[in-house]
Amino acid sequence: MKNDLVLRVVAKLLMPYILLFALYVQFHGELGPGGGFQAGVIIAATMVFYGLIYGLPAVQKVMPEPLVESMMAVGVLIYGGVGVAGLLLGGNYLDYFVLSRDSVHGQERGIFWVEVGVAITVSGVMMKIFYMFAARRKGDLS
Amino acid sequence: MNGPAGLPGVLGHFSYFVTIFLLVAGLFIVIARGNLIKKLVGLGIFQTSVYLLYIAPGKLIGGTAPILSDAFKVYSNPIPHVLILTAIVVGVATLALGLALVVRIREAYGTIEEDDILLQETGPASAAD
Amino acid sequence: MAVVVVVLGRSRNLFSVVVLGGVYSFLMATVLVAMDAVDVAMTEASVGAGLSTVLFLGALYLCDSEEAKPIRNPALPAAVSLAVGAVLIYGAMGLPVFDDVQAPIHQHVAPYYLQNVLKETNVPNVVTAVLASYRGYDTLGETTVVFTAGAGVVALLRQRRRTKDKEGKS
Amino acid sequence: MSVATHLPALQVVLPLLAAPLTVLLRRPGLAFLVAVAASWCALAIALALAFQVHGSGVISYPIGNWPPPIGIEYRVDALSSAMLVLVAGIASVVLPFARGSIEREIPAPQHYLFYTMFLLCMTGLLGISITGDAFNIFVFLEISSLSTYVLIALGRDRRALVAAYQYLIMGTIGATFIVIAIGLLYLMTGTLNLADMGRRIAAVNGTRPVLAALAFLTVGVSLKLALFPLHQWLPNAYAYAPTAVSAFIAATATKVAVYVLLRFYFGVFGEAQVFGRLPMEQMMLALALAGMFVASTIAVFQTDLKRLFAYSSVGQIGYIVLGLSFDSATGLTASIVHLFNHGVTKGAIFMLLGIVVASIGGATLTRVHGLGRLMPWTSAGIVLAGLSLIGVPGTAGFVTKWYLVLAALEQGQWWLVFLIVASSLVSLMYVWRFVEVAYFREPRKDIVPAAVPRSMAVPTAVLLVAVVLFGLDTTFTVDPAIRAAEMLLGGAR
Repeated sequence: MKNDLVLRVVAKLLMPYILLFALYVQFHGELGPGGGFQAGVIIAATMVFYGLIYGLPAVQKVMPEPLVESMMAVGVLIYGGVGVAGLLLGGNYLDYFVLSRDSVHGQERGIFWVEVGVAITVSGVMMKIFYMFAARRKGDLS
Repeated sequence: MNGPAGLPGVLGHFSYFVTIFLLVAGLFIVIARGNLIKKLVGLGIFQTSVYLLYIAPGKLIGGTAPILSDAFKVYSNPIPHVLILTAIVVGVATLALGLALVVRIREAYGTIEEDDILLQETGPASAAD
Repeated sequence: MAVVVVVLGRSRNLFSVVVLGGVYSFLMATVLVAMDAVDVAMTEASVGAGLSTVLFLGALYLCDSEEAKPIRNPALPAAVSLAVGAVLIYGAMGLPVFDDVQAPIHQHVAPYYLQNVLKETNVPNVVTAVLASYRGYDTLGETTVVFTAGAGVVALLRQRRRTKDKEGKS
Repeated sequence: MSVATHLPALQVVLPLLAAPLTVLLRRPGLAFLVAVAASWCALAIALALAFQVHGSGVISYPIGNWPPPIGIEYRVDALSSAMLVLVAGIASVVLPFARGSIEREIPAPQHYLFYTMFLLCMTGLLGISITGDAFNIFVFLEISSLSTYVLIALGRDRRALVAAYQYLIMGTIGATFIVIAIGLLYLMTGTLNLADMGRRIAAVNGTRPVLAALAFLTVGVSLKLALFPLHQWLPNAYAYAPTAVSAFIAATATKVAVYVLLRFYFGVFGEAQVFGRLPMEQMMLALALAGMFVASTIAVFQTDLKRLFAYSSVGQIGYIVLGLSFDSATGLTASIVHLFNHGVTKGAIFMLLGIVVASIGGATLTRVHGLGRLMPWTSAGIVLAGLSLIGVPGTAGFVTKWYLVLAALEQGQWWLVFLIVASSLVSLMYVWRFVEVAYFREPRKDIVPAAVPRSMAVPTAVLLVAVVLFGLDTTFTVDPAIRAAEMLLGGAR
């Protein structure tokens, strides 16, 4: 697929829109269907798409492996961190009420960051899994 | 249409029968098939059937998706949706791990048929120990 | 949907099994939309039909794509799965019927969410609100499950290469 | 608000957050330090919680400050705090041990991920023990299961992969059964909070879905806890996993599954429903006895010590279920005490085997010839822990047998007393196989034991001391167990 001109051009053209759509799904999740998980999957899918067309080395230049592996961890830490922030501000664990002076606003803020954490972990994990599978060749088989 | 007792008799349980059929089929594939990948497909169907078990009872005819707006009064129950979202994610996580294991098994044994693996185990491997 | 599953169970070409699995997931997503579970449907379509299929194909690429043998003696598995189905039918006949507003799930807890969600969180999508706030801890667990799977796949698939390289060198 | 009020949340969150931290650090040494620190903190928190519960009763902690049926609640009572201490305690002993063990059993690039997985497994088990929410149990069950599959697959034998795959299939079926059960219960009660469910289920007692839920739950959990006919995954998993992993999951995973069973039986369904509506008592009794005898007999014929003691685990689970089947306070006490005693004993045995593997490269019966002379301390330890499995007075195992016999006598079932003693004789047979080979055979010339680091020997010794201590002084084990049993039978509804 690497040498198909049409595919390469179309991919280049489509990618920004898919990413934009992912962001829409991410931040519009409060109003319509969607949220961190779905957005994470879409982001990862974009990268997998890119990797399929331009080859694994190309996508790993954009998203180096150590970065992706860190993303898996950072997402969980953000999520857990929101909970700890609730603790530090005098509430219970994962208490969003205390995140802002206005409790409703605190809820919104909490949900926002939590969804960000989910998206980062999910996209990190999906990309990593793609890398792991793609890096293996049939030649490895015994 | 929206009577308090819902649909009568067997018809009222129709969604459950669909669920149960899928569940039985999925479980059968898991247990009966020797191919490791086929087993995972069956496992997926088995888990998916459970989604229906949760979601279907949450639906109210005449209701709408639980996204609040002034235009609607009746909404479907949101809790099962939340639970099943979690369950789907857990399902795909299990699947990813299972496939990674299958790939490793294929490399170690050169096959993904359960019978062949068992054959290799009871054969030379145990004697070498 | 049932037809797809039956064909899927009988087919021995793993490639078609996987594609049928994707079709099945899409059908499931359609049913879920009909059940008003838009969030779930969206996830099922992207995860079940998209992600799982890609994962399966990736694994198939590394393995064989034909199932070698027919089923072994199917009597015992059939008995087990039918027994499970029978227990579930027994149980399901006592469940509230479809579209019953009097069912306990529509009376307890859920109305609280529907009534208070805007006041308390200002998030109109109740599913998102419950997911991220009321039952946020489940979602933390869910994220951890995803993380576990990711780290697990890394642990499983990296090891072999490294050891092999070493063996090759020594 | 002081730190003390947030201990229930910290109990689980601390190891949970430590896990991604180990991935970020990537250096095995640092990851090891983080893991050990997290597990020791968890143990301290678990002990503090146990004291709080003992002093002031049940602790309820609403996560996110949402009141219970709306949000998720953490609920610590006598039983769950005992489980927390067990899981955190075993983890804090096994982790320091693991370092020396995995250096010999797992390739270096995987080391930091081993600690990640170990922490996640511990998080999952702690989360199951502490939560008061049905669906939350499932989520944390999956965290612990997924990490266990990976941990098992890290074993160096290729059969570890197949064992992990089998466990994955069985475990997922079990988990899905549990989800079906929770779903049915939810459909009937409209709530997911366990305590709330227990209250509201009274209105629908004995209806078909509730009974079906009971059946699904029992089968699902039985898969997880390897109750006799559903135990096929366990021996392979324990035998081929890295030894540190065998030690940890043998001591905790199946025990937590029993906890889930207890929690649902007595906290939700209620004693009367479980034992009154279905012939549960007889079924459990039959399965327990079958497990005790069949699995122990299979154990006698194993050639790999890890496999031998894995089968012995299946047999010992029989004792736990046997205690349950009496449906009396004494029986329950016996079960709960055995959770503890067997956890400690099996943990010690697998750690000792880990030392053997690290030293002479394997733990098959043909390799350990003359081990009594080559490694006198380790062999003596295995024998000591073996005595506890048999139930010799002065060891932890005896306490359990004592309570089981008491429970049987209470109901006047003399034949059961006889069977319990007879099953101990079967245990004697498999322990004797080791003694015979280790003490009455000449050491093999081609095996030279390598020195074992102190980091492995000391934690093992700690557990062995515990085995004897819990056999002589029962205040730490039996008293909490009695309280927990009384709570389950009395106040939980």
